[in-house]
Amino acid sequence: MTVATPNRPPAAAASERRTTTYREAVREAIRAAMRADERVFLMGEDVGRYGGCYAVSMGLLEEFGEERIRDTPLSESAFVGAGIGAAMVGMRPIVEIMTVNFSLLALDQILNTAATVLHMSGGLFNVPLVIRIATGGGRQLAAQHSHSLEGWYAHIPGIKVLAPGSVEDAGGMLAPALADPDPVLIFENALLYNHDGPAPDPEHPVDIASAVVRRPGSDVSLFTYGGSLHKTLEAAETLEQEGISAEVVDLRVLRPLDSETLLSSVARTHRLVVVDEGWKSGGIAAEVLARVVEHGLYDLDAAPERVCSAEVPLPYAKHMEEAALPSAEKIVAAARKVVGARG
Amino acid sequence: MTVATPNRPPAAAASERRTTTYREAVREAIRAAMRADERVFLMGEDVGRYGGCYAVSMGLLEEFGEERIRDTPLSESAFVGAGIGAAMVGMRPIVEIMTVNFSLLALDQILNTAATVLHMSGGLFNVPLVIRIATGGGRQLAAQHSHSLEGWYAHIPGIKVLAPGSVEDAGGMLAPALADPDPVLIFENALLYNHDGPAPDPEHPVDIASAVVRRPGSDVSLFTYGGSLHKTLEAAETLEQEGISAEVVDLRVLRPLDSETLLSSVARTHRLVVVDEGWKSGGIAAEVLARVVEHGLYDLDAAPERVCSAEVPLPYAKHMEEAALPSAEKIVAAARKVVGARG
Amino acid sequence: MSGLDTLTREHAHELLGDMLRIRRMEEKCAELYQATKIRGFLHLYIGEEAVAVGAMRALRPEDAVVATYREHGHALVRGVPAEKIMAEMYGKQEGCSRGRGGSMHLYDADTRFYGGNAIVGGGIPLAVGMALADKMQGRNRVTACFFGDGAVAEGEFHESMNLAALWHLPVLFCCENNLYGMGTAIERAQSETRLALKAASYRVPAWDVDGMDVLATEETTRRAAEAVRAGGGPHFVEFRTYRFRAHSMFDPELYRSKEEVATWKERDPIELFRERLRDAGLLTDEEDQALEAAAAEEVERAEAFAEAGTWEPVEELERFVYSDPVPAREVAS
Amino acid sequence: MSGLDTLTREHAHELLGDMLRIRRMEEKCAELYQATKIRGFLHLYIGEEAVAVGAMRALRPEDAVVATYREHGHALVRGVPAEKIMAEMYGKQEGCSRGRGGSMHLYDADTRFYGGNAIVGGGIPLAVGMALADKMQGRNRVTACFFGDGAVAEGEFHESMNLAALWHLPVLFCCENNLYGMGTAIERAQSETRLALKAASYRVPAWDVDGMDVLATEETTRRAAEAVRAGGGPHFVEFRTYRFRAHSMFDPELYRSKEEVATWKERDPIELFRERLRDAGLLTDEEDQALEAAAAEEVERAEAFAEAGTWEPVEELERFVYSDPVPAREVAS
Ligand SMILES: Cc1ncc(C[n+]2csc(CCOP(=O)(O)OP(=O)(O)O)c2C)c(N)n1
Ligand SMILES: Cc1ncc(C[n+]2csc(CCOP(=O)(O)OP(=O)(O)O)c2C)c(N)n1
Ligand SMILES: [Mg+2]
Ligand SMILES: [Mg+2]
Repeated sequence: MTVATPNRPPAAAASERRTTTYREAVREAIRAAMRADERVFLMGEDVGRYGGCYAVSMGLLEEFGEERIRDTPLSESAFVGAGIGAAMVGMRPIVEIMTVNFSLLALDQILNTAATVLHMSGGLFNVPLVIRIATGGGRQLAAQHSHSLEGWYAHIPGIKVLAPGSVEDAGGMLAPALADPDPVLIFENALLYNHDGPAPDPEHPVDIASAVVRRPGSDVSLFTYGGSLHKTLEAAETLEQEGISAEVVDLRVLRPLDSETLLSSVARTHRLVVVDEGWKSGGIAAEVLARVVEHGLYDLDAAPERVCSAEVPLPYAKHMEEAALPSAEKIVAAARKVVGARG
Repeated sequence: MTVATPNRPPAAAASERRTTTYREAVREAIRAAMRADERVFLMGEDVGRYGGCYAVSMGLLEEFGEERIRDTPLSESAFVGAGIGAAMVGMRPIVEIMTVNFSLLALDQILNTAATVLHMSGGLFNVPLVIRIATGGGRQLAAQHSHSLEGWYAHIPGIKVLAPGSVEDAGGMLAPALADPDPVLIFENALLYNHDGPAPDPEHPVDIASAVVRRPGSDVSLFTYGGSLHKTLEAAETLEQEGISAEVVDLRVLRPLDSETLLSSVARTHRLVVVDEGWKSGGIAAEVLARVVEHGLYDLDAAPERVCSAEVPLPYAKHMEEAALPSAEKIVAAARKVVGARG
Repeated sequence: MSGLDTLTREHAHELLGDMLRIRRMEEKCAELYQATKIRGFLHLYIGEEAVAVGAMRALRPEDAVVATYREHGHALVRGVPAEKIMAEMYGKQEGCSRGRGGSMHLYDADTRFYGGNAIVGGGIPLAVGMALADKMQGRNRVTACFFGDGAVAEGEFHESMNLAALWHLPVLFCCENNLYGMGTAIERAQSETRLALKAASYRVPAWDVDGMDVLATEETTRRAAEAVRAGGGPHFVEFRTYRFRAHSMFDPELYRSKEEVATWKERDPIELFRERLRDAGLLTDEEDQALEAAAAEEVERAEAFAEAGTWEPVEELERFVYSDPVPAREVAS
Repeated sequence: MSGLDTLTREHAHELLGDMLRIRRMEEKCAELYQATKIRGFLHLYIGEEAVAVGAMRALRPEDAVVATYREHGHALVRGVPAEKIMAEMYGKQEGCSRGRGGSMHLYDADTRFYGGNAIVGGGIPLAVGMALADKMQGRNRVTACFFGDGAVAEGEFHESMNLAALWHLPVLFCCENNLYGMGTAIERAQSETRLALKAASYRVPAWDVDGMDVLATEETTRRAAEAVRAGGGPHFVEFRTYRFRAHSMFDPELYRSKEEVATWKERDPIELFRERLRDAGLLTDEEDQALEAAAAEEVERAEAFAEAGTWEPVEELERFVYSDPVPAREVAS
């Protein structure tokens, strides 16, 4: 069985690298990008004096000053639009939107302009913009601060959508995103900021085109990304003990979706569970199932399952929110089901 | 073979009813609703003096006056939000958004408030609001006036999404939408406004819960809605001549999706093509395929196909726009492919 | 400062008492947050009590209130029972939002309290719509909408001011200017910091008032509300106030100096008013203690009620995504 | 009306000539629309020519222009070749946007013409961002942003004015007030119709000018642009003008009277200027005819070019959704 990996020289074994947190990794990546290229600047609500709502940019104001670590008023549409305009004339802005729910205020600029202007202008003007957005639930922030819309954003042509689930990707995806000539949205699951893991390896920038197999397995494929990656790996451990070998694939890039890696995993395991913190109907998990049935129907030995968030505005009460979100238990149950199903 | 139909007394046969246009049907439905209930009013850009961007509300200002046929400034977020507020305290607003691309400016109000407040308030405050939105391409209006985001909106819990494809539904869906205690979005494909067909039958309001079989068939199921319905029926005719019996199912209600009718059609035909004017990745067609593979995998005798719009901002040039949109030819080709595929 | 001349003893005690009720309840909330009984984001109103207390007295039961995520005080003095507020923060189903909203999403039908809106500026269009409904149905009611200085930068503020003024709607815009939006000082968020000038650009009459003086906030809001009620269209009141605590429980407060905070605390609305009442002979030690005791007792009751509360069954998770077959309760129209 | 004293013959002829170029080109567009050579939405600028003609002269080649869907005139006088504009409206790949944008989405890199934006208000934040980039990179350039009176109601106008003023950015806000947003008169869209007062509420210096007087529009825009260029931060100019034709080709014009239109046509910017030049002896019949002939000739060339143009191969449909492997061209930074 071969493990699909991004085709690039293997990074230094994780073990050899120092560990850091997801938050630190993002901060270091911003710092490195700003030191390397004076066209790069960070703009958003409270990224400066406050240090960032999730403390990601803490300390950067002191190093780079308020021109390049730019606090904005509460004007999502205008400062995202300003990021687009600045990118069109040669800057490399990193715009931070504090929480994915607030990004809806800027969606007109993102879809009608950022994603559109290159094609609509016949190729004249590209938009080398990076937008970082905190996403995800599990912090009891209730229905206006907790959603996972990254899979929904992946519907939009003209943008790329990244969802780093590991510390390495959190730090390693920023440089290639800034090098990309087109708009790239990076969704950081806020629950991950305190996670630690091997730091990104500057020698081997993460590729932002492919999904990656996080754990090889032979009985069932578990596809996931972002905030659900660790729950899924945990589920795979449990399944291991039950004698079920689960392959965990981290989508990482939600647009464009790396169908090849996904289909080849299903071709090996013949069974599939997709785990996604977004709402089920019309989410990224639906697109994954659609591609599998279109291109890999005969590889499937059982009906696939989706483990997504309940289709509700996320409630505040802890037990209710937990009931609404994917969990290792739910993933294990779904995997058992597809493995048990008739082959 | 039984034809799934909404379980209600059969409407008077279409033949017995006068014909009217899609535009007229919507206008008459608004008129009837406003006569029947003084809490109903229409609000949006140029719905009054101008007569509506697509002439839908032409003449209503004269009958109902400017309080109830309310022209608004260009303030999508505020007038949609105002519709929500008015609905929360007893009115029954019909808010018109001129074109789906502009609705993005109001998406914060739609998702973070309209779709959320009932659940978030523990059931205290519902939002009996109807939002009408013109959608769709095919008019050479280019990349900021032509998209089909209705399937994308169907991702949002807390709202209902209707997409009338027939004159009967265009007129017949408004009354039940207004009677619904929760937010209902009605997407009217602007290319259909001039279509004519049998007028709605007041005696038999359209149900807004189920899909409907528009044309029974046995060899392949063609699922579609809205602006693609007629192209799909046309394709079915062509297929008929080739000896392929196609069943055309009109989704009509994109949220909640009527899985039962869809699955039972696939269980009869064992082959499926989904036609949707939205972008393919992550659109409503993906959700349909996902449900079929989850619940009807063993009913499928061939890999299903999606006929959607190319994943591009719609271009102005006629030939380019046509190349980007679904067409009867493309539907026929896809149907041939799935019927020809190994069983 | 507004004068005491016409102030009755009873009225004075109610104002002081209400400020104390908010202060004590929120001090308890902070405590319960440390004890992890309350989770999520918690935004305290401490220091700003004179705004809600004065403003709410100018409103009538039939009026509507739309507030932000920093709304404990507004809910409490508007009449939402402390028990239901505290239970909500615990996430118990006896809470005013069934435990689904938490601190940022308090709702109550009896007092026409429409949240608890956590999208900055997001509640403003709602208020416009409620006022529009009242106008269309010929009801003489005021919709009071509270929002912060930070919200003034959002497009929805601008669009809503214009709509309300254009349509001459009975909206009372209550801008709580505490000089910061999270960590961003108003000078760094607004090119024109005299917010009343914004209102003028929509032809909306504007007032500003010392938000630390409860008599001033009450008097100004009453005049503005009466002007609205009398058919004067929307009015705008800027309350100049200050947040004594961090923005939320996660805020290291790097953006303002201890000195600045200390200076403002010298204008603590509760202490200021207390002193004035004493000097004017309108408050004895016994009366003061009685008010403190009542506030403490209410907080205790609320905490006990929340502790005794129950968890909503998870089977109810999907309930109210859509209305129950019998439509969910609506406020009488 | 601004005086003719300093006006040179050459300058005068250029102004009149440019207005005629727009007028004749758009008359041809209307004709070609009827002939179905041009499709989609077509918004004519006829009646408003003095605005773009005067304003563009105040700009320099290194400046940037952001316009709306009613931008044929702006593109033409900014220097986008008539051929490329007409080919674009035909949907031919020789068009300035390859035939993908059509009338509403004219783009051109050589003249730094950034659209052709058809989301009302949507171009304003872009202009702010371009000006921000210039400021951060120490380039002394002006970004001129054109938008209508209707756009002033959009939240993005408000947010952008505040950002530009707060950050002291070199943006020239050019509001083309033609008294209507589609079918809605400004009195029915704005509670305060003196738009300059809006600018004041952001501390943005504002000017208003008779948009039918090309000397006035040029002079005012030049002063404003120089103030911006001199480091004065954003400035706002309201051009008072009027649209002689329907909003688009689908507009029955139920919302305004023939008389109103007729009255305004008496202030036709072209006829007004022509008369003044004749009276001042700055324009002879021959010169006038020569200008007309040049305009006619340019339109003819443009039409012939468009007719001779070719269709982009459909295989290119998905090209430029993302940049080609070699990044798409960028304007020099
Ligand atoms: C649209 C939106 N953007 C950003 C946030 C994050 N946020 C929450 S409160 C806040 C500051 C708001 O300041 P202000 O309006 O002055 O109210 P205050 O907190 O001072 O009472 C911010 C930026 C949000 N909740 N909504
Ligand atoms: C956000 C948005 N809302 C609505 C429309 C539809 N629309 C196109 S032009 C227009 C009127 C704009 O008026 P104004 O800004 O005054 O420009 P004018 O057409 O008068 O030049 C409207 C409502 C749009 N294109 N974008
Ligand atoms: Mg504040
Ligand atoms: Mg106008």
